[in-house]
Amino acid sequence: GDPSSDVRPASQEVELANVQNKLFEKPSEEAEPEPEDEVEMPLPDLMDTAHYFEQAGLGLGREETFRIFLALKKLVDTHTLQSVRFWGKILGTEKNYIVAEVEYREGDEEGQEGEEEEGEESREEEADEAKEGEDDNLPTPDYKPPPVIPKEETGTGCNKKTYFVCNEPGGEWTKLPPVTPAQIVCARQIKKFFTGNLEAAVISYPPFPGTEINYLRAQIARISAGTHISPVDYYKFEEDDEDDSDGEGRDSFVENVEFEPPRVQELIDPSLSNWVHHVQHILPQGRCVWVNPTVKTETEDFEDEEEEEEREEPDEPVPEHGPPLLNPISEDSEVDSMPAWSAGLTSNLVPQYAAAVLRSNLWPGACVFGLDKKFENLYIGWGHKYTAENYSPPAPAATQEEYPSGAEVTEVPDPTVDEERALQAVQQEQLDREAEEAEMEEDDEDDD
Amino acid sequence: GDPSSDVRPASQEVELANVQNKLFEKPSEEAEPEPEDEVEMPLPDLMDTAHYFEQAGLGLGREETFRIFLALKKLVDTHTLQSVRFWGKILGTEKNYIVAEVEYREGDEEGQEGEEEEGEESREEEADEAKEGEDDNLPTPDYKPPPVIPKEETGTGCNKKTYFVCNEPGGEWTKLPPVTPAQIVCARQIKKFFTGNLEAAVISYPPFPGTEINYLRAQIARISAGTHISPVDYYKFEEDDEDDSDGEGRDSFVENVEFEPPRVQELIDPSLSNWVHHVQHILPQGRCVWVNPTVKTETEDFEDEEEEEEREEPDEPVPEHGPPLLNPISEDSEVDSMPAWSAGLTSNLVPQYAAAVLRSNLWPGACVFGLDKKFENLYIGWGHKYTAENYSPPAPAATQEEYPSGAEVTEVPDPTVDEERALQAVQQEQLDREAEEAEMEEDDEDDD
Amino acid sequence: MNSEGLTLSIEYLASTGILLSTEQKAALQTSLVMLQNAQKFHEVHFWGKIVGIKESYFIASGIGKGNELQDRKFLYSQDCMKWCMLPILADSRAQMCRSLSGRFIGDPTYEYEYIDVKIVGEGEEAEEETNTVLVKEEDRLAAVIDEIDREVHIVPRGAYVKTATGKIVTNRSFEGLNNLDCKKLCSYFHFRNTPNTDKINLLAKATLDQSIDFLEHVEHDLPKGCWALHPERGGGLIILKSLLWLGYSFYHVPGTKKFGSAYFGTGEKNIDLPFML
Amino acid sequence: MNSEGLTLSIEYLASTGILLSTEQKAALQTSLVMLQNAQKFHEVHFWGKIVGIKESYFIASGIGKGNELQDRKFLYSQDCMKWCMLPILADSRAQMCRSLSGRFIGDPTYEYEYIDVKIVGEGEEAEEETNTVLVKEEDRLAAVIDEIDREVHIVPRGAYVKTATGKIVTNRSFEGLNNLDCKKLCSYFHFRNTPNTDKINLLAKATLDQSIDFLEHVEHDLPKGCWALHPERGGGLIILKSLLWLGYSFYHVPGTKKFGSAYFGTGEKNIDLPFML
Repeated sequence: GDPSSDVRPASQEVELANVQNKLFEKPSEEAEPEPEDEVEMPLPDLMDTAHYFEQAGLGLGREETFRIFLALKKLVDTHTLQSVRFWGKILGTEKNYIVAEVEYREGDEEGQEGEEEEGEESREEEADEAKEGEDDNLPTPDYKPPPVIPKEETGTGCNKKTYFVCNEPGGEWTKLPPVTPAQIVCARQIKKFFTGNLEAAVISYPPFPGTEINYLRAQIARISAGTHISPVDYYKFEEDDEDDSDGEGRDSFVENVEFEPPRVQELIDPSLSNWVHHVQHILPQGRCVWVNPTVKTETEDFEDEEEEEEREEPDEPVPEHGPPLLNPISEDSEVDSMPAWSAGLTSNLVPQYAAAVLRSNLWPGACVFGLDKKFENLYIGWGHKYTAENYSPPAPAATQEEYPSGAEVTEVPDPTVDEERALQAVQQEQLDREAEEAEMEEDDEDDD
Repeated sequence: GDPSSDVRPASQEVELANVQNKLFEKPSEEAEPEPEDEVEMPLPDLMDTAHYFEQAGLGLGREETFRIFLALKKLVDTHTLQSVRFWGKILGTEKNYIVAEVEYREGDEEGQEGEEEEGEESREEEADEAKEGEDDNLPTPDYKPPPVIPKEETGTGCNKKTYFVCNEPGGEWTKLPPVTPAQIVCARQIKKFFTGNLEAAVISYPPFPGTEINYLRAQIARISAGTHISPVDYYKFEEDDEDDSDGEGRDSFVENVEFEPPRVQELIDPSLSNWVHHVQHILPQGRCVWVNPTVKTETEDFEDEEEEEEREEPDEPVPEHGPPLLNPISEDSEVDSMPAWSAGLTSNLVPQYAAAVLRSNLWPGACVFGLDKKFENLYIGWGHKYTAENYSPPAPAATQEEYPSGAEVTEVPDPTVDEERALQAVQQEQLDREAEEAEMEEDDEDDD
Repeated sequence: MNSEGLTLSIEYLASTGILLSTEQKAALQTSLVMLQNAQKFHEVHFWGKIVGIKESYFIASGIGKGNELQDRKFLYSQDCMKWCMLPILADSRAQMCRSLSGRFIGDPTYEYEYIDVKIVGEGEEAEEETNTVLVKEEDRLAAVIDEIDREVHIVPRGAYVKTATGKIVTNRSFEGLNNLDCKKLCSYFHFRNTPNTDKINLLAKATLDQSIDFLEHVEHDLPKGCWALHPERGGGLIILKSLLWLGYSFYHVPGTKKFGSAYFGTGEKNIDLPFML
Repeated sequence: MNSEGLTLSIEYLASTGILLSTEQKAALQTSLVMLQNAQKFHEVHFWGKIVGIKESYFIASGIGKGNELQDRKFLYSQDCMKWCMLPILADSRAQMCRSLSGRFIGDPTYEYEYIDVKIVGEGEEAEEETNTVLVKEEDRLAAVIDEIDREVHIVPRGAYVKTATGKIVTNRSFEGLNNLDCKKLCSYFHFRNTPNTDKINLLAKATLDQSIDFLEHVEHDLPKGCWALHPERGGGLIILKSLLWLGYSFYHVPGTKKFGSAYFGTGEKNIDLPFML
């Protein structure tokens, strides 16, 4: 029949082209004068870094990279950003996520606060329900939900950077909400594929506190903390922090202007002591900086406070510690008796111009290249940590005790007839003795 | 039938693969320790420059570029070179030429001298033949071949750099012989396709002194002189040449360590005053530095000298002058009322990271990119200069005069009978008078 | 060169210096899909690029539902995104455009001055009357592209067939040229609408396949030697370059359906060709 | 993925992170031609890459003149230049290799310790006898590649046909899947030698084409959802990713003959799959 009936382009394809069309709009001439102040250029030269990754056989295709480049440019044009970076791509079962990592200019956090409370509210609701139960004369459950660990402020810890995602370059960028410690703790216990739909439910055990958007944000935080590395001395702590002798407390650093790039041979040295983590380690608690969960933050009601503090004094938790910022990756723990990183050169044939490339064995898909003063981190993968063993979901928690155990509620075997009689005999004896004593007392009284 | 009978790979394809196979041989581990002295690395980062050219839509494919990169590496490994550069590719009708431009380390010119004399010898033979002719009693032709302009020494002028060519990356590199002024002068008058075979005859009018290998070398010299440009101030004259106040005499320069790269906007400024030629202009004579052709060089026989000098004194030639080295390209003459260069950016959409690109309109196929401290020249084309008008070969020279014009050889019309009679009458008269006079003399004698 | 896979197949021509930048490829990938949809083309082909002094023109051709040879329209773009249809010129106008020389400027509205010389009167009274006509660069572009396409656009033998109804369609069973044929000029046909079998002698005619040999092959193109045939990659890829229109390159991978061509040049005919061989 | 055009067609998979560097492409372009010639293969395909801790293995498959499905040999290379044939393992040995876990090292001579547990005796006298067997990484590689190929290597419906003589050959008239079929899992077939039509109910069987549907389609693969089908470029390109063998990706351009697949991964099966969906 008519050959054009089932011929591409399908309408979907045209739709996408129409979306991506906007990426190719030329910067209007009026907006041009800006490039004069080239000092502040938040847009990175993505094509240049992609060139290095490509030499290592990593990355996406050039056309896709270029589209992402244009999409990042759009992000820069529409937000007041201090910096922006192509974080990577997380593959999903239905769609993939393109992830951009940004930092806002100071004081420009655009509605950052609006979304914050959601997670905690749902928790408080649960608590309310529990209180309602008290009105009935049912036994009061002794279960106290573990104290909510407050999430880290935007700009610090796990929420130091903000992330935007989209499914296709050219599509709308969605800002990911800040991550809560509970989400990170739970994300560590589950292993789920991403679907590509931010609103999708995460059906898992233990139940994940949030939807895929939160799970995605939690995994991004974990991957960043585990795999974002830079050549040693590229960053340094700020001078005025120097007095704080143990590095652990320090959470900010600046670019070292005197940075002497290590030779490529040093960068791939198997000791890997020339690379350091520049993202803070996430503690088991799900935060980078440990908080004592028993000390309530000011936002909570004061009434409850005294009561609770009293009750919890006995089990004061031990503060958690992790490796400090700018810790060399040589101290990363082994993965299934393999080194945490595999290092190599981008070229065997012309080592003169090869760059150093490291691939994470802990987070397959994470990699970094380094050459002279350039380096960049990239993640392309499914968003899961490597495990040597099968994943097995955590066992359900032990069944909760409904009543405090005690004599009143403890069932005992019925007494036998002999026992009852013996008891009666003892009781009778006692009664008799008491009667005697009472008589004697009466006598005494009479004496006074 | 059997489907494999006419299936690739053809034996030719395998042959080529076998040749190129050698390119991919890994550097042996023993030869490795050298990279320590990384200061002297004659091999350029071809993949990096190709990356910039590609952004401008120029260059060859990446795999081919990579093979050329490996082929250059082989050249570096087998010769003691100071520097090597991918000059470009000249397309031919049967095969193409890959051209590498090298400079030897000082004192390492490997049999450079062996090939030099060839061109001149053939000329001298011609001269000998002419001399042989003198032995016969034939009229001596007055034709004196124009004095042979001596070619420039290796390392200076048109022969400053040495060139190697091959047809396929991985094939044997052939060193091109130095170019003679006569070849350049003739190459300017002809327009022939290259065949890809270095030994092919160049059938042209005026006859080209040499084979395709010489024609190729002459065109390379012309293209280099016309199109090799660099950002202003990238190179500077050596300090100790400073006293030589007019730049013209200076023929060497060094990299300017204090080079402040111009902004990309400046590099594409239509005035083009931020780019300079760093290869000497070739004078009409076919040399970069003019020599007086009448002053014989020392190598020639002393006997002839006096004689010739005498003869040529009257037409002492006027020295030729051309633009000096490091002359801005803004002074290049127009091409068919078009500017000599077209300038642009490699990207319209993301001008932040675009490089400046200039394409020559005089030598289509020649281009250069510049970004920060990087720049590179490249030629990919047929090796011909742009001409607005049809090519028309020069008219044949005026027929040579065999004898000096004079009364003896000038034909005059036969005298008519009247004229003969008149002459006879005159002659008779004269004879009579002479006879009379003789008689009178006799008389006088008798008198003495 | 078909727009699907364009960004890949154009790499076959890279050895002749035909290259698109990543930006151009990405833009073409998007805009050609939109173009095909908007103009209801059956297929869209990328045709090439005319390099101007200031800007360049990218050229695409759209094929309608009819005859692949006839139902074609040319479009140009300067940013690889917005496409404009090229005008279809009257013969006299095209003739005028073809006689313009020099480089393209890169501005479709630029006007060339064409000096039209007419001979008025007859015999000894004939006088030359000159009047200046302004020709837009867009028109010149249309004329030149038409001329290039007619003179050098080639396809391998067998890639297209003429059906019984006279329609010219892609040959689905085309499996590529074999190792021997691919090195012969007579295996490549002009893709133009002027079947002219008169040139061929009777003996040769006897072996022709009417459904395949309905196009002219390039072997007898004049001047002799106006095509340069290179087996690249040792024969794994055949490249043909036109010496008449420098910048036109054609590729074919023998034994496969893969072939295509593009023109990347200044849009000037190499009129010096006879001197250059 | 056929070696001719490999360096281009692999770009279709780039969106899933499957990429070769220019150096690797240039080397493969040269070495696969030599391999095909030296081993007298009818065709050579690039199969993928197993990423090891120290080095990686590049895998190619060579197809002989016979049945495309059966006459295949696998080869590996660590530098993209020198190729070694992978051993063909006995079933017991392959079984042993498959039970090894953890990452590949990247050294074909590395020896894994396999602890073989045999039950000796019968009934209550049964005892476990353990003995350690050394397994070379080369053997493990062969076993894993065979397993991956058997479990996830797919082709579009109609790309291959079974001739009357039972030979399986490329379908020359395959024109690609259309816009609707390409989005259905049942249009993709396992390219393996275990035709098993028993699973299919009688009603479905009635519509099958014996010459085309001789392979199993992937729709009923377990666990359900073990294939992720993405229409990329808005449907202009279909990508299928296996969730069982993470790193296996397949592409098909609907309406064209273009399809192919490659595996770029660690060579470990995703045994956690049921928990992850």
